[in-house]
Amino acid sequence: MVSTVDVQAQSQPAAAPRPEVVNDFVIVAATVNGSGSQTANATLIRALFTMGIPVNGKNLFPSNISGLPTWYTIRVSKDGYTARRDVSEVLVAFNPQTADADLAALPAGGVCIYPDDMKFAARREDVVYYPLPLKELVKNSGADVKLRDYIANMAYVGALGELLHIDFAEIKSALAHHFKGKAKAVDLNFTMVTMAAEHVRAHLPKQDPYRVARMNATGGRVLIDGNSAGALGAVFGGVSFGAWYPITPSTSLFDALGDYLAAMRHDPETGAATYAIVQAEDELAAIGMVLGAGWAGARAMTSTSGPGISLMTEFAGMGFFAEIPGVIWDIMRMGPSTGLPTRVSQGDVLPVYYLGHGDTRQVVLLPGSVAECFRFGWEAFDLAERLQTPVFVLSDLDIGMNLWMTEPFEYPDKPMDRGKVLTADDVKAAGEFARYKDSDGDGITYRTLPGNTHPLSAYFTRGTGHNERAVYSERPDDWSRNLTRLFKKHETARTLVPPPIVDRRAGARVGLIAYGSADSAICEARDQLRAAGLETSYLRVRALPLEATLREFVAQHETIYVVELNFDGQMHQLIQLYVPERAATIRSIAHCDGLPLTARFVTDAILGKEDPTHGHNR
Amino acid sequence: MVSTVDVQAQSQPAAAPRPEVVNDFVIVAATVNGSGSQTANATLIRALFTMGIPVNGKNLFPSNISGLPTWYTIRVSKDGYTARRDVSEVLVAFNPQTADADLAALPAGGVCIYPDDMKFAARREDVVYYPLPLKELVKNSGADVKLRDYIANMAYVGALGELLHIDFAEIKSALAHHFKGKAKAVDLNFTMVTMAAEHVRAHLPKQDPYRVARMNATGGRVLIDGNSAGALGAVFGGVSFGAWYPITPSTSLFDALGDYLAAMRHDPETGAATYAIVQAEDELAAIGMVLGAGWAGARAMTSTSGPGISLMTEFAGMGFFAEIPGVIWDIMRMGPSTGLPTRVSQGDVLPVYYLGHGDTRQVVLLPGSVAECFRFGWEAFDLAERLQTPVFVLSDLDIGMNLWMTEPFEYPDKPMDRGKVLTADDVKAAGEFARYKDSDGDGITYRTLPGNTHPLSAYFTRGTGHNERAVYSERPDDWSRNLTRLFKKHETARTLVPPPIVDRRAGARVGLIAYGSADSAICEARDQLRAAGLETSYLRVRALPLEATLREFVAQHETIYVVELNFDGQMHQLIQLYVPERAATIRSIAHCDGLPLTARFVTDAILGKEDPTHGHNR
Amino acid sequence: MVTTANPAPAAGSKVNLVGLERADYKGNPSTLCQGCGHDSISSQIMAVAFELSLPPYRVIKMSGIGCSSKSPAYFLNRSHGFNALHGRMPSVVTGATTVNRDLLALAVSGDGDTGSIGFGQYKHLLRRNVSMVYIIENNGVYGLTKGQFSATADVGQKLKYAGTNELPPIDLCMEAIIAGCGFVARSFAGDAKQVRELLKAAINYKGTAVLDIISPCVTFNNHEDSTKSYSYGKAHEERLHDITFVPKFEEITVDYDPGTTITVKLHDGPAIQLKKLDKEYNPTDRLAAIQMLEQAQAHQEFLTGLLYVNESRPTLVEVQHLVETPLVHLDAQRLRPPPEALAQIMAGLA
Amino acid sequence: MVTTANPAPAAGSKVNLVGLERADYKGNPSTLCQGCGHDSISSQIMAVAFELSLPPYRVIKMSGIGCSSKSPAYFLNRSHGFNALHGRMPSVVTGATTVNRDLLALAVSGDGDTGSIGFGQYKHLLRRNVSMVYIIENNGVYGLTKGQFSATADVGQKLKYAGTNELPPIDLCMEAIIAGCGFVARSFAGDAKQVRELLKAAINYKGTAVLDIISPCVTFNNHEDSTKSYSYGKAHEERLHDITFVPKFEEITVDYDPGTTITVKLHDGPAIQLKKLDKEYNPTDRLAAIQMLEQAQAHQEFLTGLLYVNESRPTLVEVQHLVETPLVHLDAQRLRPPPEALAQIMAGLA
Ligand SMILES: Cc1ncc(C[n+]2csc(CCOP(=O)(O)OP(=O)(O)O)c2C)c(N)n1
Ligand SMILES: Cc1ncc(C[n+]2csc(CCOP(=O)(O)OP(=O)(O)O)c2C)c(N)n1
Ligand code: SF4
Ligand code: SF4
Ligand SMILES: [Mg+2]
Ligand SMILES: [Mg+2]
Repeated sequence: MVSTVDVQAQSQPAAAPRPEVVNDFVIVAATVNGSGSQTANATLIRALFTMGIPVNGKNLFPSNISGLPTWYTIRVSKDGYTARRDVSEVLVAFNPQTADADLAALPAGGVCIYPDDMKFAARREDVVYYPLPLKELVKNSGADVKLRDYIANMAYVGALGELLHIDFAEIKSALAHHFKGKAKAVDLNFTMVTMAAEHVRAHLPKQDPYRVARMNATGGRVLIDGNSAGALGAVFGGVSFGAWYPITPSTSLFDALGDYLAAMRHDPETGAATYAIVQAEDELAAIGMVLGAGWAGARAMTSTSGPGISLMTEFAGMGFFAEIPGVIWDIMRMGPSTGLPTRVSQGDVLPVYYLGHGDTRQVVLLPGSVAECFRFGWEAFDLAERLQTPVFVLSDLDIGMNLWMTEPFEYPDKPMDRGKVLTADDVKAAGEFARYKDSDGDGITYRTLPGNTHPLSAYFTRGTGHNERAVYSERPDDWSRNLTRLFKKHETARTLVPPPIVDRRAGARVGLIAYGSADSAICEARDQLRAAGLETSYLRVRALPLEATLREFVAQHETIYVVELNFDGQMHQLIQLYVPERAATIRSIAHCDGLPLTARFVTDAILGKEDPTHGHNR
Repeated sequence: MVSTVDVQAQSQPAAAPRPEVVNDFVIVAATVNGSGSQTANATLIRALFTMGIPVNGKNLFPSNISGLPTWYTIRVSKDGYTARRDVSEVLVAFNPQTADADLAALPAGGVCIYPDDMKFAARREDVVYYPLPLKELVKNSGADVKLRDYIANMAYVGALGELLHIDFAEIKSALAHHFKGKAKAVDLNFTMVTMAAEHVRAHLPKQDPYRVARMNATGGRVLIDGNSAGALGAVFGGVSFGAWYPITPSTSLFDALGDYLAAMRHDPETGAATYAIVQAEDELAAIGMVLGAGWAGARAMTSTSGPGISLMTEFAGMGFFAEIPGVIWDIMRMGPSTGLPTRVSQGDVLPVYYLGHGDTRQVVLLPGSVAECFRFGWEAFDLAERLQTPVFVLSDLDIGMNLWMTEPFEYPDKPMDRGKVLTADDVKAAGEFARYKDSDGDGITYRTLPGNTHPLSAYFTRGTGHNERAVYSERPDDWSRNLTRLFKKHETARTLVPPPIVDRRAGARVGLIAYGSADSAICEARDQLRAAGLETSYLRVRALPLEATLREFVAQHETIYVVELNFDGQMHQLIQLYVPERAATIRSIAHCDGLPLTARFVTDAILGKEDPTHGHNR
Repeated sequence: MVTTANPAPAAGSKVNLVGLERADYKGNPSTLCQGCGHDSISSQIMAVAFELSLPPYRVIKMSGIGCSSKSPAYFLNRSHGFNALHGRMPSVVTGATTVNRDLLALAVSGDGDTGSIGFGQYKHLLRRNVSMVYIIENNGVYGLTKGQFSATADVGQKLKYAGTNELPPIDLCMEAIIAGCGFVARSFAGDAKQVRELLKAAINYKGTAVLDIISPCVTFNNHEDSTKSYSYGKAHEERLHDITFVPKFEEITVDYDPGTTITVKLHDGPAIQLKKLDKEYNPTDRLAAIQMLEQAQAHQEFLTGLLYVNESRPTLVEVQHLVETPLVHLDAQRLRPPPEALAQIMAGLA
Repeated sequence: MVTTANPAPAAGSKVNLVGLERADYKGNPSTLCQGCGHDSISSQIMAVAFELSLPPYRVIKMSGIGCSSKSPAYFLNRSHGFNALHGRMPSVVTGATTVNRDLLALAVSGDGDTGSIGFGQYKHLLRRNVSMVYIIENNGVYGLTKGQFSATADVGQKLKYAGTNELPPIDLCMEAIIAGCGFVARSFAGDAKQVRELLKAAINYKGTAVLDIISPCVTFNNHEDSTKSYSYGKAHEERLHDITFVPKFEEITVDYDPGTTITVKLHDGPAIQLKKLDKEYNPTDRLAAIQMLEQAQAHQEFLTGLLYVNESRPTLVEVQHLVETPLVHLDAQRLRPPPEALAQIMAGLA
């Protein structure tokens, strides 16, 4: 398993006779990348989901198209926990390359399902084995030779279904859902499922305690990944223009965007498109196109990841300074540099906030769930046009590419805010126009769009120094007046961005601060800490610049921990700067190995510093 | 004058009869860009300099080739102050476009030298006027018609020489120095100088108190600009490869580099070059070439300014992560975005320190004088190769493009440090090679160069995750081990970069922290503060990462002011993060209008907060 | 420095079809060097805009960074302008014209802006056939940064350090043709008549129209100077004056007939050969155009006129099958799908 | 995942002039898809390096980012390698080979790496004539990011959203010739013999040698799939399996004679036409080469062989008049001028 180290630290000896473990364990499917196990895993997740059992899947895949090891973990949790867990009790060992390490990673009493022709270097005695006659099953499946490698994956679906008591009717409808009801495909796949299940029933009596049982915990919810949610949000935000350059893990956002727009944004009569998507030659061009479209008055967006963000630096600074709206998604992957393209991190928070040379400050949104990806998907446009500045939405690979349960998304609760745009009539009424004049005292000035017919509405947009009339100026007073106004605008932004979500617990001495995909692990960790006698409050940051709620929260707690997935504790640094009087006492808990955060890591880190029994720090 | 506002705030009424003002005033020459006043100004500076009088010139020029207003200030200071001063007592009003504003900017009792055919909107009565019959003088100069606009500038040299008692022999030798002794050029120019001087002597009796007198304060010193000094330093640092893309104000560094190398780095026998300079197609290519050359084992550098730095972001991150030496000069100009290309700022400090997505930390040098530009010019290579990482040298337009007095540069006091490089024999002796193995515990590992004949010496350089053997790895433990080592290397860097310069004053309650071109204004401000009864200590930061001396200095002072030329107080933020226990009490004094810092601004800012009479803050 | 955003129309001058006078197409006073070819081009742009009765509000003035890229501030003050980043104007225009297909993009770039840092964007813009007029004010140098050679400098010119320039010049017209551009023309800044004719044709072309206009840099073409400006310690043998001195020149003007060749002496001494395509030349034959350019290059002469035309290629907005209404004019109802649409998608995910 | 950095040479294979066996030119096990054209090319690189008796330490393996750019890890483990940034390999090679002229740069890039994000660097590298072998493993798609079309995709192929690709493909050979490249060849990954011949010629060429090798992507060439992979909500009519499933293929191999044309059926059904230049073809005529390429494009066929050769152009290090000794081998004395030199300059400034 990917994180050998911590895992072994956690396995406990098996206690016999063993009580049943119902709806509370993790399945890990270790396969070869490209073998096509996605259908198998999606089917299992959906079947469990429709049985009403809280479930979450995480794809730990390599930066490779075919051949390297890949792991998929499925967490079944009656308590509704969705964070990664270090220990996986049920192993599907379908990858010879990693079989030994995967077996070693099992906790005592764990389950190992594997092809009967696979050899393990060292056989563990404290593990329950279920060998499957894979070759034979595949042969008998009647699947086209070309498809055999693929169909083999359905065998573990069948075996798990039988062993864990997954409802086969649900498995079948999951397949139907996956293949959009195509009977031929459903049958081919389901045949293999049943064959495997029958073999298990006939020859492999159950010896392990793990099973599932129907619940009522997922009613009305849906399953979706964050990138699709973000794309959907953008569509309901009225996006008209998208420019992008492919990069993992952001590609699927634009794939989804294209599909959603194709479905919803064509003229009913002519069939012509009311949107445009351009695959740019690189990220520099992508953001250039977005700013050009935003300047012209359209809701425009791009999506990328770390390397693309670096390439966008110069344009990001220009967008900030020339005050042009645009939305840039950064689906964070592990950096620096090319880093680990298929692993998660929250490493771009600080660099993106300061993106650009000179004194640049960007507006950043930090979705903590797929639902927020949807909401920020449309809200980002309102903010970008209201503030006339690029808005960065920092999601990550875990939220973006994995399947999450969520309440159905809510339709936007307010009309689109197109910001301060003057029509020809407005200019006529005003009798004058000064692009960078702060008439309202909020630092946000009025703009006109190209095509405005009023002779006074034209102005010149530039990245060089300018006065209130957008005329080139090198005057020291013009320059500092403009920077001071931009600073004021940033202060206004503090009041407009989504405020943090706070769960204040009476008497809690310790406050946790986190953001983005760390949320699920934090929620679980707080329960663990409570169980250990430590009550905590929790503030989830949802945007930069930071604002008053956070300062208040810090003031209300003796000890503050900022938990995040990067090396330098980037948010921790930004909070130190925002609340300098607590800079020395706010603590950083940073996790940075490419894997999603686990509750155990957070809990141990905090308990390592806190002694619940006495009311103070160790 | 460029900063109308502050200036008027400062002019005092003239008091008659007026005592002489000797060697302590500022001359400002207001001309039209492209009219060729550089020779005139350089001549004046050198003449004053060779008279032994401390002098400094600042060119406040527009981003334009010809036609826009430009100002050149020459500060004459018996006390050796070189910082900009808001008030200029002696005006050369040679630009009709700005004549009125320039006149208005004069303090009462100021001097105005102007072409007699120029009309002022409002004539001030509290100013001394010296009209010059420019057209006539030019006609009589016998200069080629094509050169008349140019030669006119020599008239103000002559007039100032006569009025301020500048030694004409020194003016003549200054011209000789400027034209490398070319008699024809010297004569043409000097003729105009004398004609103007004679006219003044004959028709314009002296009515103002300003004059100069020989001193002995510049003996043994030299005059040079920071970009030439940095280039010279690089040459004595053994630079072999330079790649660049033109950008103001960094261009003159590579121009100088090319000329110095041409003079000093050709093979005596063959005349072939022992260096290469490539004008790249853009900054992305320039830094790519530098990293390629550094990887191959050469001392390679580039030079740019803000916009180029932004474009280098992705490569900067790769250089940090793949651990490749290289030197990048950033001659800072005013940003964000294209900003004010010909105006100074210190706005890239924070973005460059964090340059790159993911958790990137760069090594940054901050020269505070032309002498340090020279020293860091060679030392940067030692650091880059020792630390195997890009080293950024952040100078600015004021240091880089203006003429400064300095002690002659000292020849490098240590041999070149080529860092941890293994030869074929070394590898043979070791019997193995692991590129990223931390054998010495300082986070710095050993590298081999392409061309190394030992079969085990080859390795693969990449921006993706790798283990100690430089083999691609996505293992969480490999990743975090590597990032942890890179962090350790950054800690080692703290101990290797040039430490701050500290002037600790006994009993000083207030400590000032500054860097780069702010130094000259700080030194003068400290004298003003002392005169006002406030003794201060001073620490000048010379590099990032910050280190222990600074923490100590902060601890030793009740109040700390960080003074810098940017909007957000970027160094202030970095110091808050480095000394969190003082984050709330360290104060920021930031100046950001494109003009060099003045002592008056610093003094007023501090006296506004400090009350010297009582021992505490207001 | 620029001081007024909209000078009043000069009285008495006659009015065009949209009721505007010549003065209505003016820009701010130029801050370029006296005699700079770029200013000659700006004059022709103003003249053509007036003569074609272009409604200023339909025009957007786009540029990168450079002396040439500054010039949009010096014409058509009643049109919106965007002075983008160095080399990145093409991407900005792509975004702007895609979301508002009614706009006429008049873009001005330089040889450095287009041929060096912006070369990738230039070629990809051409590949997409974005609707716009792409004017390159080509002087073979980086003017604004004081006279370094650009990638279009001729072989044989002196390079700052490597001695004589042995690098082949990039021919931006050839590059355009290869990239599939359907309107490729070359002219000389001083040939007012030809510049105007080609500008009018370009404005009436639906896709990307490239106009590579040789536009001498009066200040830095003098290589002896430019290669030495700012330089340290070199002997300036004959110079009697200041290296920052910019002498004033008159703009060069030429007028010659199709099919003929003339030699133009530039301010700084060197001369260039201009050969005007004759009336019989058929610009629709791509291979022939390439051939002509290859030969002209061999003879070190600049071929002027409309080199290649191809009306058939669809533009980017056509390829994207966009609605006729500019996307920026779509109302909220057409931008944000109804609640039912969301409900339906949610149902599919349940 | 790669696990060993230096596999032991396989015993028994014969030895070349530098005393090395074939195994000494091996790389790490490939992690590309089974049947990927890129692996075929790697095999030929190893074979040629052995046959030419290249000392591995003289070779540097350079690349950008992509499946193709990964391949340097799969050959010549005894040579230093540099897997640079996406599209930026050319600049890195320029720096490395300029400071060490003894190195032989074998660079591998992809059509996306070179034709999209790296296009500007590609063209400027060619203009400088940097000494190197520049191999483009051209598959018309972005393999590593799962099958988007690249700028070399043919007209008529389907584009993800805009329907059929109406954008003209960039012909990287034509672009090379126009940019002044003196060695331009095209081949097909499956044509082992031709790839080896051209590789040998390229290695012996002193300037930039461009080798554009059609290298089918077995996984994403199937446009029906690639345009839909990851896509949401589309009906995958006929698909019975998982979209992430990558079937295994055998590598395609071909062998045909000069002057002849063959049709190669790719794994996914579509076929491409290969036309091998015949023996009489004279590759020294630039215009003729351009003409041939224009025609081939018109006929939708790929011309293979050595398209253009020009030995006369000086390389970058020649233009720079560098000393014979590689700059990285200069000793401290030759790098740092003596104290007198500094003293003299200081005197001049006093
Ligand atoms: C990213 C970036 N790099 C460098 C510069 C500096 N710069 C400004 S204009 C210019 C060259 C302009 O040359 P060209 O496009 O030919 O215009 P010209 O001045 O010759 O008309 C350069 C290098 C910049 N503004 N931005
Ligand atoms: C700056 C940047 N943008 C995007 C990516 C994502 N990316 C990796 S490889 C690739 C395309 C590779 O295509 P190609 O060069 O044709 O190589 P192939 O995989 O087809 O062999 C992209 C877009 C990246 N690594 N860096
Ligand atoms: S420097 Fe050259 S290009 Fe720039 S304005 Fe002057 S003449 Fe024109
Ligand atoms: S995805 Fe295509 S290019 Fe990449 S390895 Fe697989 S077959 Fe080759
Ligand atoms: Mg130019
Ligand atoms: Mg490809």
